[in-house]
Amino acid sequence: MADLSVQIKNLVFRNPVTLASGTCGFGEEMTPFINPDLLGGLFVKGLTIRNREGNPYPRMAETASGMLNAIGLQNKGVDYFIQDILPRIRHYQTHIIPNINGSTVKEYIQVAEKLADLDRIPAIELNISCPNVKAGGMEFGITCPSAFAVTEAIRKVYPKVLIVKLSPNVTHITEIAKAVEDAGADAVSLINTLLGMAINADTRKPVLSTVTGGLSGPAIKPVALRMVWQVYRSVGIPVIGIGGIMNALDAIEFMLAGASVVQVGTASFIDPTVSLKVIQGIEDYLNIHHISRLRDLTGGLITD
Amino acid sequence: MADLSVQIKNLVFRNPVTLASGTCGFGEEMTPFINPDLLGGLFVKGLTIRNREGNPYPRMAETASGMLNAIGLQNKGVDYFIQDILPRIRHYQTHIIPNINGSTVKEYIQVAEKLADLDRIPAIELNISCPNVKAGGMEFGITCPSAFAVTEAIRKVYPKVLIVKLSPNVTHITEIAKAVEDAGADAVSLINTLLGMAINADTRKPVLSTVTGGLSGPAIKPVALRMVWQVYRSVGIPVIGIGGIMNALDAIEFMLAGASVVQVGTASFIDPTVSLKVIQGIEDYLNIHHISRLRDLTGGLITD
Amino acid sequence: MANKVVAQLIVQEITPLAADHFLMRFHSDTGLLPVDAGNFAQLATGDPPAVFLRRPFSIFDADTALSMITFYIKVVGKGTAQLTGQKPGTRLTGLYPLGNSFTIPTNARNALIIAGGSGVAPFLLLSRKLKKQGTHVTFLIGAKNREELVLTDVFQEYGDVETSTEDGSEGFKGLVTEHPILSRKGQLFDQVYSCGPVPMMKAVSRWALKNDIPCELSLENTMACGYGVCLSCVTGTTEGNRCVCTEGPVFNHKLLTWQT
Amino acid sequence: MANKVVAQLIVQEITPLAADHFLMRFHSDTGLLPVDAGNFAQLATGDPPAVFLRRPFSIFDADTALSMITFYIKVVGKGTAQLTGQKPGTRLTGLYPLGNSFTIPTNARNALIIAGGSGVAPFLLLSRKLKKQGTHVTFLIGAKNREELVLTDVFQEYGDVETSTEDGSEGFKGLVTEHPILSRKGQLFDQVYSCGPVPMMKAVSRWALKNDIPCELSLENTMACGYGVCLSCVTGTTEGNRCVCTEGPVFNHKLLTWQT
Ligand SMILES: Cc1cc2nc3c(=O)[nH]c(=O)nc-3n(C[C@H](O)[C@H](O)[C@H](O)COP(=O)(O)OP(=O)(O)OC[C@H]3O[C@@H](n4cnc5c(N)ncnc54)[C@H](O)[C@@H]3O)c2cc1C
Ligand SMILES: Cc1cc2nc3c(=O)[nH]c(=O)nc-3n(C[C@H](O)[C@H](O)[C@H](O)COP(=O)(O)OP(=O)(O)OC[C@H]3O[C@@H](n4cnc5c(N)ncnc54)[C@H](O)[C@@H]3O)c2cc1C
Ligand SMILES: Cc1cc2nc3c(=O)[nH]c(=O)nc-3n(C[C@H](O)[C@H](O)[C@H](O)COP(=O)(O)O)c2cc1C
Ligand SMILES: Cc1cc2nc3c(=O)[nH]c(=O)nc-3n(C[C@H](O)[C@H](O)[C@H](O)COP(=O)(O)O)c2cc1C
Ligand code: FES
Ligand code: FES
Repeated sequence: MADLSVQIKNLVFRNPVTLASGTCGFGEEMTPFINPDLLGGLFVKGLTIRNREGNPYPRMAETASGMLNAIGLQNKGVDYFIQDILPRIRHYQTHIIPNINGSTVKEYIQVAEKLADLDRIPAIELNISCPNVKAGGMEFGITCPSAFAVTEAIRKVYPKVLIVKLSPNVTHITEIAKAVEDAGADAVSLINTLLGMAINADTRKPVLSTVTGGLSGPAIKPVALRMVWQVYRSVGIPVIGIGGIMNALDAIEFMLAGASVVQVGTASFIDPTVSLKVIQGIEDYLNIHHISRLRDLTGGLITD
Repeated sequence: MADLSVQIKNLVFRNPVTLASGTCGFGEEMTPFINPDLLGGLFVKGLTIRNREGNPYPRMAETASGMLNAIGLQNKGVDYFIQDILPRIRHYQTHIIPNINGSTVKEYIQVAEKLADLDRIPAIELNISCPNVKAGGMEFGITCPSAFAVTEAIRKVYPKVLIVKLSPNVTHITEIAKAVEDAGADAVSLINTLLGMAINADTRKPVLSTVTGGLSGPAIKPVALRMVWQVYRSVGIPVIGIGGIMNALDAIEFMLAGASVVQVGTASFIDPTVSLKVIQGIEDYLNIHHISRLRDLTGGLITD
Repeated sequence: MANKVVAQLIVQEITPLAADHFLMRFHSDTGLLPVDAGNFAQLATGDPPAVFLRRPFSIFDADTALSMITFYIKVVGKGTAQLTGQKPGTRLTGLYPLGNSFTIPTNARNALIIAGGSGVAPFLLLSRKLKKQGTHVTFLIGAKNREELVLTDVFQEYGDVETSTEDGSEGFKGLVTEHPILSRKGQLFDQVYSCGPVPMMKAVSRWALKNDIPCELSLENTMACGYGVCLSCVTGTTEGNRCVCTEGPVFNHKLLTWQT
Repeated sequence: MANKVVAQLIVQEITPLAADHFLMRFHSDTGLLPVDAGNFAQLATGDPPAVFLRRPFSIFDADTALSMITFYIKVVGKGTAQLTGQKPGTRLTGLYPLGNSFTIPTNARNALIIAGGSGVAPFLLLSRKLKKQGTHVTFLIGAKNREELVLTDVFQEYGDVETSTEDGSEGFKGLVTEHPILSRKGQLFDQVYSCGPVPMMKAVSRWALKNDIPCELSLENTMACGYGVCLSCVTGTTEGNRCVCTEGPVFNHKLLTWQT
């Protein structure tokens, strides 16, 4: 049987298929449908230092082959996660990776510090790309100095695997990636959502309460693939590929473009079991193509 | 009957529905299907100073609700357009607006100068956003100084209506828009294609000969709407909305977001008569909503 | 957590009730999970679907023994148009059973169910339960006109049916919430349930508050996932934002802050 | 320019020829435009389509009097799978007639048609014309195996049919371009036509060059529009890039630089 394991720094994933933050809750919501132990990892819902109610309803707009969301990081705060949620999910035989957020560098640090010593948390994903919050969020991720600064600050307080999640809403994604690499990130994950908007022509109003929101789903896959490929060739750290993955071939494409690990996001809304199908499909692909180790595919795009 | 006319500077369009550059040839290719006289205008295929063969095949990749192209501005040069094509299309009772391109500011100037005195050409669209050429193209459109410089240079030699077409592949679209407004543009058109990529998992090769290409179609509409809305609120000149318009409601959405004129692009590939349906649908919308002048809709998004 | 599945559902019969109103019965060849009154399903509208996301519909009727499940669907857009245009034999997938269910006080003697538009959908399963435990049910069903006043015959088997139409073509002329039954017999009801347009449910809630009658509302917020992971579907409650898909769709009206 | 339309086509009959090979006949209730041998259509594969763009298919047969048009379709992906899965009665749209057509030298006495895989599609209309003017036609049809060697009976009505299969299950064993007919009778043909995989057509072109026989190839480049506006479908020619959808799909082989 083909070897599906992949590695980021010292962290081994049994397979490269993980669930994207904000699209799998804390894993519990998935258990009526799938066994989370079969996944490479769970990037759980974005956490902040304090409880956040998120943005007012409506927060979602369907688009062609995609959707906009403006959740605004609704969560009960990192302490609630540690005290109430983690005990319920800590037995999952998969990596639980929190996605951390803040409106100031200080808030990011506070969240990271609280997660640093937890034995079941081997890594964090630093989200500097949320387009749906007024303060912080994407602002950190769209200039090199701010991306560098927040990554460096977290690096100082967080010794385990540090993944930085990049915003696609920038002119030069590779420069941001290099900045966070220089600041000590162990990996980059991309892409977060593209900033978009939906209008109801009949009411003449924006569909979202926040007017703009983040676009996800297959619509953005071509942009995501391009950015993964560009970043893979510009940095020395592993890349986690995200954006519109709906099936195994999509995941393979991201790996060929340079991803070591992939995250399945919006696809789970339509089929909560899709991540397991992606794993199975990757296995089938490897068998058909006589590839014994999946990780050999990473960056294997043939260009001449 | 509702008044569908819209205006950019001194140029009156009988209706706001035009065809996007690179998606309607020189209008002639459309005539087996539609009467171009019924359109608001024709943005004809991108011109350069000399003949260009464009990029090697394959130049197109289908994606979810969209497509990537890497045509690379194939055209026979501006002189051929003036001598061979224009005489054949000059009788169309609609505005013929060439889309001009160059690898250097000098080339842009040369093309603009040749078009400046032609009586049937009331405007040009300065394309500083083509992602599919090695030199020039998008490079001009992704920084404020270069966008300013090329626009200013053309403004000096081109007295008629000057429309500048913006690239969406930037962090701050409003800053680029303001730069070209400051440099003397009479209008901005947006968006050109998003830079993307497609991979064939079976062959492990990029689908496009150029690896990356420009994403168009309904997939990009949310991003386009957002940018039109942002730019409309930042500049004083009219905005031309482009990106994934497939039907009349899409066009109305762009107008609510701030567009005075819209361009239909990729949709024509699937239905070459779609632009006429958009015009009819806009008329129906105005009647249903008891709006007598279409131009009153521009920027009419209700936010509170 | 309770089991939920991505079920294969085979279209068995589509019964038009009025223009744009349909009952759609599906059969499952792998068996049905038990469902509760108030539960809903997230259906794919076709293969390929005309819309990106699934569409939520209350479970109108279900027979686990016969592996049949029925939805009442009103066509309002692309997804419902595609779904109701399917042919018998077509296989679609559906996530179910989703959401919570109505509470049924065992001591309730007189229940009032107020439904507007497609809001009747969740109430067949509920009234069957109510009838079984001996609660008397009064239905107050409102619609635009006589044509759109559907399924009243079905509900008649479970209690008294009062109707209203906006154009007066049947029953009381006016909004369902202005129906005289509400002023005449208000004090007789000891439980109210409602589903329909938000303004209607707000009026029902005010009426129930005033008359101090326990009231449950079934909300229809737009949804992406339907099982609690995307947080799209929230409604404001006195305890903060709550997901309509997992903590609802049924809410005690006192909990809602009606931000939507 | 010649008229082209977005036609309403009603699926009339789908005839399976082999696994994944179908003849698909459509009827038009608004009349058909005249079509020429070599023309193609851009078909929607369903409503809603499973793929974003239309799909190009050669016109296999057409009867303007009866308003019928037939395509030969091989399933290779999502679009062809959806299209061939449609039911009779389904309405689809198609842009047609698109592209140029084969030239038919009036003095041609012996024509050779070499087709591989789904490359037989454009040749029924052509051979009908050739037969009519008295040109003798030899068909050389290659496929993977006997199963996939379809429609040979249809072509037999218009000339001699020679076959080859890669696995030798019928006719000559090997590639179609290695068929002995090409070495035996090369000098007898005064016109060659070919359609099929690019490597096959390259070999045909080399053979025709060597034997100095006029040769036309029908290309199948991927297309977005199909009517000349997108410039996706170009092939390199001695006169620069040319659109396969308007200046082709049929090209004199000497014009091609075979960059694709
Ligand atoms: C828990 C739940 C149970 C439901 N049960 C039923 C049922 O049993 N029968 C039934 O017919 N419908 C029911 N609905 C509503 C149904 O889901 C929508 O009508 C359907 O999703 C519309 O899909 P569409 O593609 O046809 O319309 P779209 O094209 O998506 O929308 C058409 C129009 O309706 C509006 N719209 C769509 N969905 C909603 C919504 N949820 N709230 C407010 N406006 C909306 C849109 O803004 C648009 O203007 C239920 C909804 C929920 C959340
Ligand atoms: C002018 C013309 C005439 C044609 N006539 C016929 C015909 O009569 N009968 C017939 O069966 N087919 C014909 N084809 C080919 C047919 O258009 C494709 O097989 C079809 O578009 C595939 O669609 P799909 O969605 O099923 O496959 P996709 O899912 O789009 O593709 C499946 C696989 O096939 C490859 N592929 C798809 N299209 C092409 C192509 N054009 N060239 C090379 N590789 C491709 C893809 O890269 C992919 O690997 C013709 C093509 C052209 C351009
Ligand atoms: C409803 C929703 C909520 C999301 N919440 C978060 C979040 O809390 N933190 C984060 O980093 N990304 C969040 N994302 C972004 C996803 O993790 C992912 O980057 C994006 O959706 C693109 O992947 P996809 O196309 O596969 O969904 C969210 C996305 C969606 C759709
Ligand atoms: C095949 C193709 C060729 C294009 N060529 C040009 C071009 O020459 N000049 C230009 O400014 N834009 C060009 N564009 C971009 C379109 O004009 C338009 O900005 C873009 O496609 C988005 O609109 P749409 O989604 O409606 O297609 C091209 C787009 C396509 C799909
Ligand atoms: S619809 Fe996703 S959480 Fe309710
Ligand atoms: S397919 Fe568009 S030009 Fe040929």
